[in-house]
Amino acid sequence: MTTDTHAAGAHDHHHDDGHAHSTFSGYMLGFVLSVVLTAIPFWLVMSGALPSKQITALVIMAFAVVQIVVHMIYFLHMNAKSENGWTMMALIFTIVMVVIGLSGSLWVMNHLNSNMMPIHQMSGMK
Amino acid sequence: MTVAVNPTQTGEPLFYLADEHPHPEGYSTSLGFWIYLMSDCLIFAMLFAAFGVLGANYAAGPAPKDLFDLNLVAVNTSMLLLSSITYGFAMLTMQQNKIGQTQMWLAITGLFGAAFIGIELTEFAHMIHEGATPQRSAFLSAFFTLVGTHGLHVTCGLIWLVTLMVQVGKFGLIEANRRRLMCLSMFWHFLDVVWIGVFTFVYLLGVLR
Amino acid sequence: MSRLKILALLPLAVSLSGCNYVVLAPAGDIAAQQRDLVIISTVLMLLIVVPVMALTVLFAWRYRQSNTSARYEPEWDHSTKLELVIWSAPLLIIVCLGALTWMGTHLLDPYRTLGRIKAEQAVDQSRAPLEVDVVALDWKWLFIYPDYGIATVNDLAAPVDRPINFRITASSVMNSFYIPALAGQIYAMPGMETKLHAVVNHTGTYKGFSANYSGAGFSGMHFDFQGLDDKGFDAWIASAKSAGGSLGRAEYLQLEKPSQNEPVRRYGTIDSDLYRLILNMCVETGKMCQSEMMAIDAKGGRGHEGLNNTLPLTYDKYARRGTPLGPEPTFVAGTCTPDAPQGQTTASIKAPTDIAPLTGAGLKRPTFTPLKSSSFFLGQRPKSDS
Amino acid sequence: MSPDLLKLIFGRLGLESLPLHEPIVVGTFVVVALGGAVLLGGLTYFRLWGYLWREWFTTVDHKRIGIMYMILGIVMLLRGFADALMMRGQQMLAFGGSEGYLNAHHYDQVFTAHGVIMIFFVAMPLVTGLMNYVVPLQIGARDVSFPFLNNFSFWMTVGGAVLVMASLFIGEFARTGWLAYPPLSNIGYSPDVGVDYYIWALQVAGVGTTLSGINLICTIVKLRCPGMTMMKMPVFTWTSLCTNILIVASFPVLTVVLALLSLDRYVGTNFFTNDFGGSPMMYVNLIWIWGHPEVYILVLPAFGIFSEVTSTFSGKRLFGYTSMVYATVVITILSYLVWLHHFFTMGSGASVNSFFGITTMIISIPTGAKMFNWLFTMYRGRIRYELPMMWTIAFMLTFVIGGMTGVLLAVPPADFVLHNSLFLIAHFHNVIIGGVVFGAFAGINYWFPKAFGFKLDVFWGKLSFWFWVVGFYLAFMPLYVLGLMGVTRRLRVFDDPSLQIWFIIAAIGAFLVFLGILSMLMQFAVSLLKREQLKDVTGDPWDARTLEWATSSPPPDYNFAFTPVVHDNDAWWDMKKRGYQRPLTGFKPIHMPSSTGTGIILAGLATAMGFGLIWYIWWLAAASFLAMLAVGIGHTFNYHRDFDIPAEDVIRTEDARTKLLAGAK
Repeated sequence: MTTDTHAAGAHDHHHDDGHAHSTFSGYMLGFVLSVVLTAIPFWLVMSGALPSKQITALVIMAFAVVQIVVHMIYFLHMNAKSENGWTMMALIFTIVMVVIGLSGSLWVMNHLNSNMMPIHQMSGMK
Repeated sequence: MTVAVNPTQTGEPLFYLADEHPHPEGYSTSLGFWIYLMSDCLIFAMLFAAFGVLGANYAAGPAPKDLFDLNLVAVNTSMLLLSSITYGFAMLTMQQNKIGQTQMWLAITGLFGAAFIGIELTEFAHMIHEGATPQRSAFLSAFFTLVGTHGLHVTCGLIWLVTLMVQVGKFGLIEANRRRLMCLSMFWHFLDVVWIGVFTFVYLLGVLR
Repeated sequence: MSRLKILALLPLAVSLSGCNYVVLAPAGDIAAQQRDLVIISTVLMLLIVVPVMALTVLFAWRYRQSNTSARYEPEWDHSTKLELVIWSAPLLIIVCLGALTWMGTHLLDPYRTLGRIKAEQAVDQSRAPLEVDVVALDWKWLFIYPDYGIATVNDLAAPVDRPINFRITASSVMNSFYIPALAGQIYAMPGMETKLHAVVNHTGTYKGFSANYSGAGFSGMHFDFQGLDDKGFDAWIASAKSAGGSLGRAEYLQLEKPSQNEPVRRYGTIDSDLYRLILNMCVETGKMCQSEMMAIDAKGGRGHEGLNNTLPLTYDKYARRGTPLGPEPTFVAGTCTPDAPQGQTTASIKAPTDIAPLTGAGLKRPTFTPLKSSSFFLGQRPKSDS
Repeated sequence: MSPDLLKLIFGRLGLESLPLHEPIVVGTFVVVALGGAVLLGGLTYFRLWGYLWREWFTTVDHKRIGIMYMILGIVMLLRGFADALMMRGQQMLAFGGSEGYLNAHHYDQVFTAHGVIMIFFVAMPLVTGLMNYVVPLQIGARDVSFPFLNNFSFWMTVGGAVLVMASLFIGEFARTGWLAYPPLSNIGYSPDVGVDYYIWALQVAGVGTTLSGINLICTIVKLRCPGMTMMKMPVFTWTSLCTNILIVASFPVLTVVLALLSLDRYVGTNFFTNDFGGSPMMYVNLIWIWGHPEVYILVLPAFGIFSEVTSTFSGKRLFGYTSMVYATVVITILSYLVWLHHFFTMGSGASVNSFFGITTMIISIPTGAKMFNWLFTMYRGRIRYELPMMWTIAFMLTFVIGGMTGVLLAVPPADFVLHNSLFLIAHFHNVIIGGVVFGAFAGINYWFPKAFGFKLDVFWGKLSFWFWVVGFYLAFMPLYVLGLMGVTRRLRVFDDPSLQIWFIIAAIGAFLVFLGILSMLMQFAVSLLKREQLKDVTGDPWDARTLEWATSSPPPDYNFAFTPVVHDNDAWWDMKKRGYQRPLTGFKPIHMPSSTGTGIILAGLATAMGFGLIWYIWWLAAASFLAMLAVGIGHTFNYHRDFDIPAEDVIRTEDARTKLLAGAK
């Protein structure tokens, strides 16, 4: 049966921990990228270079996402192959959970607050 | 590895391994530690959610723009980034089996980490001294808890780092210690990733608001 | 659909006799529609539940070990056709139920103003709905009739076929306002206002209570809700008016204190601003109103000036006993100007001298900047009309 | 001693903290103290302490830890059920002006403790225990991935249970309901130690649960025997995998929400206060993000057990294995998208409510598919009505009712009239007893011969079964009726005398369940006495299908002398069918983890720290924390955590089994 070969093969992967290929250049590239990706948002906010706060907010959030990806790849050495893809799977699952938890909470709480907070009764505020 | 077939059963399907090697020590560790990090990630996600919901409730008190000093945060962030790259160097020298250099880079990482904690504590102390305590408003409660939890993780990382340095000094770069250094590396870089979220969503967007 | 309803009601009708299944036989149109949804959903699900239960019994019996005449196919474990059926049958039911849920949830949203009084009778627009403000206290209910200037404790009445608009809040912990005969329940929470739109179609006396556990006196936290005809309601109002008691801020603060199994009480005159103050947690003199705090927050807080100004904000945090760690509550005594007696927060409660929104013990308001929607990403408080 | 010094030493703990004014509690204490003294005396007299410590408390063997989890679950079931009987008694009596026999202070603790204990310290240990025992055997592994962690997790769960039990006699438990909604659970409205007991019991146990979840995921992912691909895993292993994923993804949320609540209580932060911008609704939102997956954490393993049992006792392959697996995975993901259905009535708008209502209904599709799969597994089978199968049939009939009322409650307008009513109580007992408890009992009866080498007594088992099933229906069907009469939960006294008859029926039902529990204990005792008659030497008493039945009963420390190789998802069935011959020679030394006392010491310190924090005994909390840190770090200096079982020992064990098997034939 084909499983016999699988039986032998299953044990061959256990040294593939995804950390074998960290290199000096990889760390340096990651470091330089993350310095740049950190510096720009700080500069944007501190100098107020962009005309609108909304645009600044969106830009720095985009930078944060990119920087997280950079850290994942260059420092945490994420790839689809380590542990037969289980680390990637766990990460994707966690991201889904985080998105559900964060956006769900914000949505639900925003709904509850807008339905119930007595803010609409403000009067006489100058 | 070779799979020996039970001699009396040649031709029959194989039902057990007559000659097996046990899983190497720490066979599941890196996956297990990664899953732990994922659960920790959810802890932070919920603290972010709390900050997201409560972060604008200043209770007629100070707002982020009144409290945060972005220069300090930038210095702090650079401490953490530098500690990341030095930890990376520690891992590289570890791969080359250089105990002395590994220990040195670990020590430097620890110093940057301690500097990070020191700056953060200064910031907290300053805010509390001003009266901006966690008890002052829901925003401040969420802020201190989120940033404080991150700081607590870094502190744990520092304790772990010192322990590991002692262990490496005592037992050398044996397989078990390499595995532990690798786990701490994941932990340390994971805290970096969380800090990206913290400085973006708490500090920068807070000041921007 | 109506035939389904009748079918479902048949067995129920038998058991109905003798007992008061108020959820299945309510007196209000909203509750009646909710009842219909309960029944229709049940029938829809029975379409699949009954066959499953019947098949379970049938298979369990037929394929018992001793019945050697039944077919035995130990290797049979797959059938695409059957798989299709077992996934699609529940799916179909859920599609129907989902559509029903979507419509029902929107139609029966407690925030939605009534469109009809009962089946085939629209709301009479010329007749203003009855406004009732509900406050859940420890452990009793306060009802305020702002249009009539009366208030009652543990006693609620409404004329039949006139829409009722409830505004609901609470003084300390979460409760749930529920009159099963009238309409569904909704939570009552301090500092927040929920709404419930309802109408009662039949005269009678019905039970109302808190449906969410709220502490020691929870069991006694119930009241009678009377559906009255117009004449009866007028008489009820008149009798409340003549009750003579008056409910102002000082009386409220007395009433608010925890007590159990309270008798019915009526107040002929009320402080017309009382409900707003209760909702905003600023009945006590010297407290900052929630709405004002939120307006300040929406404009970016009050900065360092507001740092130590915490006593006007303190509501329940140090209510009975402080936390073991953490600072004592503070406030800036020095900024209380002589003409702002609100600063004397520790003084015994007097009748208020000024019921305008309190400005936080004399501090000046923050300068006004128009609210920008730039902070949409972090759960900013929604819409402000200032 | 000066009061200040007393306060420094004992925090807020004083003589007045002991509930001496509650005759019921004092009576219980006397009984428990006597029982405890007899037990401890017996252990000392028979010199069992050393044995217990060496062989059980410090063990890292997943089988023994699994058994200890089961014992913990059953012991706590007795406590939780005593609470249930008290509630039923109170509600049966408190009519027509009678106050019953429990005052509000006591009654409110009773229902809170009942909920907390039943979920965290009965259902969770039973489920975790079964997973711990069975999963490594089913996948042909020698132990779990992190054996020491497994021991530590178990003792943390015990630590939580100890704190809950301590609250019975020292101080009091929470009076807030089992989810402790603020503001009621905040310091202002619950200034006593009750909520602190609640928080620390759950935090300590929660750490254990999370770690055990990580451990089992790794075990399933990494330690499957050769040939066992994901789609060849037994269904129970699949449901265990999904359950543990749910645990790892949801318990952190509970940890956070309880931590925030404790910050509110201890240092006066403003997460869930009414004032200073706090939001109690956020607590409700967060705790249900954990709370709903928790329901599936409990019920998924039960689904797995039913799958194994149905297929074994029908003598047939499981119908629709693939769709069963997909259904499980879909339930896992969807269970995160439904949490709001627990608070439809809190006041969110129609769009939010209908979204969460519909996602909830969607979950019933895969659940329904599973039901059909069991049904068609029975179809054209040869069903043997042993005890596990009886529980399974009872489950199938009971669970569909619970599922139906559950979907009904997912319709928001229906929930508006039924939420918090006794209908809701009936619904979730319908699914938790009908699903989780029946599943655990099916599992216990099914795997008991594997764990101990003899079957459980059938007479007492059937008696227990019928008492439970009849008792369950009598106890909870009246609650559906009462819910439709608009009777709400957690009430202590009633006015309307026409309701009393229903509460009397429910109390009779609860009493029958009590007899069911007693019969179950009798079943264990009788089986122990008759163990020679009930003995099974084959290791496969049910003619079962999965790998755990391939080894002896009870399995040797190393589970399998040779790691099995799998070709089919009914691996053992396949081996039997194709003439597998048990290897008799060629044994080698086997590498195994060694026992350690670190787990129980760490958990003991964590419990002491919890106790110190509950009573504001700061020195105790700080000292235990530092000791924990020291012990934990010290443990990492131990690099030699395993040993080899010598080949001679393996040969001796296996030869003994060969003789037994020869004797059986």
